[in-house]
Amino acid sequence: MGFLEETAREVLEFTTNAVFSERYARRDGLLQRIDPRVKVVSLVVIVATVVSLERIDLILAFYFLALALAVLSRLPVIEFTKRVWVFIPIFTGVIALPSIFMIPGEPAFHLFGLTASREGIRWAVLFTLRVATAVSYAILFTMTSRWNDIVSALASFRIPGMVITITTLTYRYIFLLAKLLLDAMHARRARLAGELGMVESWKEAGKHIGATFIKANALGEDLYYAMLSRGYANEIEPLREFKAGKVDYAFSAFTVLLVVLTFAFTRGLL
Amino acid sequence: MHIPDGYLGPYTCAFFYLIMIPIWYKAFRWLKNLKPSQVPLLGVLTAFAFLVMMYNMPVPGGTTAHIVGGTIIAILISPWAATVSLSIVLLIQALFFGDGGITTYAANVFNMGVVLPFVGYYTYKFLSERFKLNEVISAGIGAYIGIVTAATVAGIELGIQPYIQPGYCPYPLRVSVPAMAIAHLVTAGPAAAVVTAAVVWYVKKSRPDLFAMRTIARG
Amino acid sequence: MKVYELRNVSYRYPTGEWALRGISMEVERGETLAIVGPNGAGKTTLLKLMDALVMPTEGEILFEGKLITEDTMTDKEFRRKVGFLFQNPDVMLFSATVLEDVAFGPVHLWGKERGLKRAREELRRLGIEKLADRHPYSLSGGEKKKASIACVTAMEPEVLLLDEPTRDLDLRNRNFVLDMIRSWKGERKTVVVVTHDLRLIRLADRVYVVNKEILFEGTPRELFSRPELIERANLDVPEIVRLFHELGINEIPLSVGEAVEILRGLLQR
Amino acid sequence: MKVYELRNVSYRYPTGEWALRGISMEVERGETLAIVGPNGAGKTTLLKLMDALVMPTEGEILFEGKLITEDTMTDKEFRRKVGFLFQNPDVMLFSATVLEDVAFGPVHLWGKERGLKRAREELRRLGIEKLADRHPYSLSGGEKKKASIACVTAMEPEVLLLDEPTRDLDLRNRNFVLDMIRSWKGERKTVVVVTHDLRLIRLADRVYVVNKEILFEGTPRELFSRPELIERANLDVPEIVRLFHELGINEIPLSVGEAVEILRGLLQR
Repeated sequence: MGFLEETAREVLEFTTNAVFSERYARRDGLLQRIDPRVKVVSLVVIVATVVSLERIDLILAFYFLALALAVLSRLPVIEFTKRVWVFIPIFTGVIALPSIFMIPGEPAFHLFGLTASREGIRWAVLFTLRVATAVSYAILFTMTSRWNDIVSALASFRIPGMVITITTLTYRYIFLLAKLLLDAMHARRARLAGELGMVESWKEAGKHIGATFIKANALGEDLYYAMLSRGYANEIEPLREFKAGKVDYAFSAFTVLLVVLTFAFTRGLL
Repeated sequence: MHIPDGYLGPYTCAFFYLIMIPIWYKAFRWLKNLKPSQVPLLGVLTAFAFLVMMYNMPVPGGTTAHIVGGTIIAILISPWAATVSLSIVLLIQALFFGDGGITTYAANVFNMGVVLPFVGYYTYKFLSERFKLNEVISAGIGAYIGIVTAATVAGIELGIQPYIQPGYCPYPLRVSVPAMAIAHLVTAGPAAAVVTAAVVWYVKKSRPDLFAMRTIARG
Repeated sequence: MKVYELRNVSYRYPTGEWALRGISMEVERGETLAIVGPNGAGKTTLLKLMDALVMPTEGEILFEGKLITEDTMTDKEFRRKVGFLFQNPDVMLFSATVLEDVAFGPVHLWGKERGLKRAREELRRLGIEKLADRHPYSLSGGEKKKASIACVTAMEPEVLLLDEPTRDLDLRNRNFVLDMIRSWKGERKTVVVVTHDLRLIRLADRVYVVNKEILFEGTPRELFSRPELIERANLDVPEIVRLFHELGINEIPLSVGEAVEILRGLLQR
Repeated sequence: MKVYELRNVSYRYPTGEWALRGISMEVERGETLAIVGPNGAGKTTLLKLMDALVMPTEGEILFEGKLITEDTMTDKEFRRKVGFLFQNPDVMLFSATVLEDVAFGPVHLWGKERGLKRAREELRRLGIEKLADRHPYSLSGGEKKKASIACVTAMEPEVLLLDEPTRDLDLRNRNFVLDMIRSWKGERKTVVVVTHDLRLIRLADRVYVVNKEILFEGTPRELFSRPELIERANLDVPEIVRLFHELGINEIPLSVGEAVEILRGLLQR
């Protein structure tokens, strides 16, 4: 049952996060005003740049830029930072720590008979900071964008309409199925004296998932009829239309400049 | 199994984006085989796949292990449907969860949305058709082999980093592959096998007509 | 003029079970028709047949004198004229915002710009413009029902098929729906409503009792005067009707107001 | 003796919204208690709190004088004593057969053999042994409800928490559920029922009107004599009660039988 309860909790956290995201996405800040298409492209370009950087000082600069953008977008900086570092998976630490001792090089300090190297420490800092900076930009994006804007932006990138339709429906019905799953879990818990064994809990999970599949299936059927009744012809068209304005051009120019300067700098051209 | 940003170097990331382009093209083309009534259904089933993937257990030395709905969707509809579903699920997870990454998105889709469902599905098909093995057991074994293979592939992707460009995942193949593989052999693998077998058994018993749906979808 | 004519219609589920057998039925333009019957009587299937979402296994259905065929399924004109309010609002609200859901039908009919305008208008008309940007997940049951009504009415249908429209609603929201139906009645729209709700049945001009086949056809008053039929249809007899039966009063009151008048008359004597 | 004691209990959803605020409530052993209120009033959450499925954000809940804690969630004794009938039977039934679902609780309590025996007994007692091998998916609405009742009663609970047990049922099945509750009342079991159904409210010894907080506590008769409260609770006033109000009769009839007697008395005079 631990398995299922864990799942339910995750689902709740997800919905909570989604609700929070929407809340900040409605604020009147810098990134909220930017065309989602520009934002998507900028996000990908900036994160790719961060990932390819090998200098701690430059990554740190990008990290602070992310914080500055968070402030300009009226995001609560403390919560933003917390979400970034909570999102950095525990295993980043699990990976980073031992490598301090494993990567050979000039000894820095000794612990329990192990020798930490300067190279190891440098690597661990570089690695963790890079992950954190990349995640910061992703979260910056999610906290300032609304889901239907993101989907509309994807649609304008020539992603087939059917994929957009499926994505829209997915996002909508995650909430509904999550609620059903949570209720089913509660209904089981209400009749469960004690705890389930591990294999038994997997089997229970299998039944839950099977039942959810059948419900999802029935829902899919009804959904089709409801859509057909209103003139559905294979696709849901996103309604949002974007017009790039001054802010968008300025932000695009800023991103391009940022990336070009960074590369020029790392290649020793500046 | 989600590889976050910063674990794979830029070359590896670009490589997988290139690999994925023709695969996505093929998968999106496959969607045209769906009847109008099956499009909403696939939307709801993708939501279902998303929920199935919610449960993460940390794996020492690797990233995460969890059940992936890929084999289930591959068996119940088609491996191409699983590719589309998982691409959408991983996109939502990367954008809203920080689960997985943006630069590593293509690599993650390749592991969980291509390797996993195709290996799982063809193992299942091979066992149940050639060896006349019980469909439920075949599905379980398929899911097991699918998830372990996908994890091994992820381990290889991580493990080649030190050889390509230092500064990303530091562990060489001899560490990363066993770490990912063993974690999935002993934890997520058996869980996925039992869950997948249970789902197939359950659906076969309660809605055999849904199994008939596959032939239509593959049309 | 007849809006619908069903001739000996039967429908079999893919599982092989019969949902409906030999249904013959007519719906006049402008009338409000109630369809009642026990759980599993095939009432929802009947509405789906009328909305050309599924095709009859046997028999034929005429809409405005024209036969409904597979082509009707994707016929724009038909889709505009006939609106279907599903029982479960969750299947009607499938987009990321209420506005997009309400605009879904109109956009298919009239294109993006006019469709969106129509959707906004309809939300305003129903007094729920504040829901436009909300995600369907965050709506209450009553708000969901109102939003799904807007989805249907935004297409300006002439015929409304309603599947248990007052179910799962509390009093206030039920009243909203009843008022809606009254206003459609006033506008001489054709309304076919599947329901268990007695207040709704009383609004109807005519009632069919269905349980896989047609058991009764007549006015609500005729229906309430036949307790054996009501029992067969597995319906509640309205309390005031039961009260009058037990008091041995011959008249059948259709509302509390009527009952008050009749009893006042008797008490004054 | 008090079965439940809620002291200033509040519950906040993970989204940050309050479902319930400052609820203080007592449930006596053997009483039938109805909880009524509009949609979204936190009634289901209240039952979940009483069944130790969720923990209060603030305040405390005592069951038989002992504080409910996280440990209560997995406490065998507590799970046996308290049964929870969910509103939607689909969330209670998802094994391959009805028998397996009904046996789920008993098997975990008493082991496989005795548990299965108990489950079979219970199916027989409710007259649904023919459903034992059926898959829950293939059941009708009424059969599902009966099967889910068997799931709960197979554990021989002393306290029953019921969430809208008559909702979505037709007359015959609603009567089955009402008879069930009457028999529990007769056995002096403690019943806490969340409902909109007036027939059910009339069965209760006591009623709480809840809308995030407690608005009223008293007998059904007291509730029906206060129309302003009923409106605030978003409830239907029973037709016969409205009839009596409008006729200016001071008595409040709780059933058609009572109304017949009162009116007969008046008519004979």
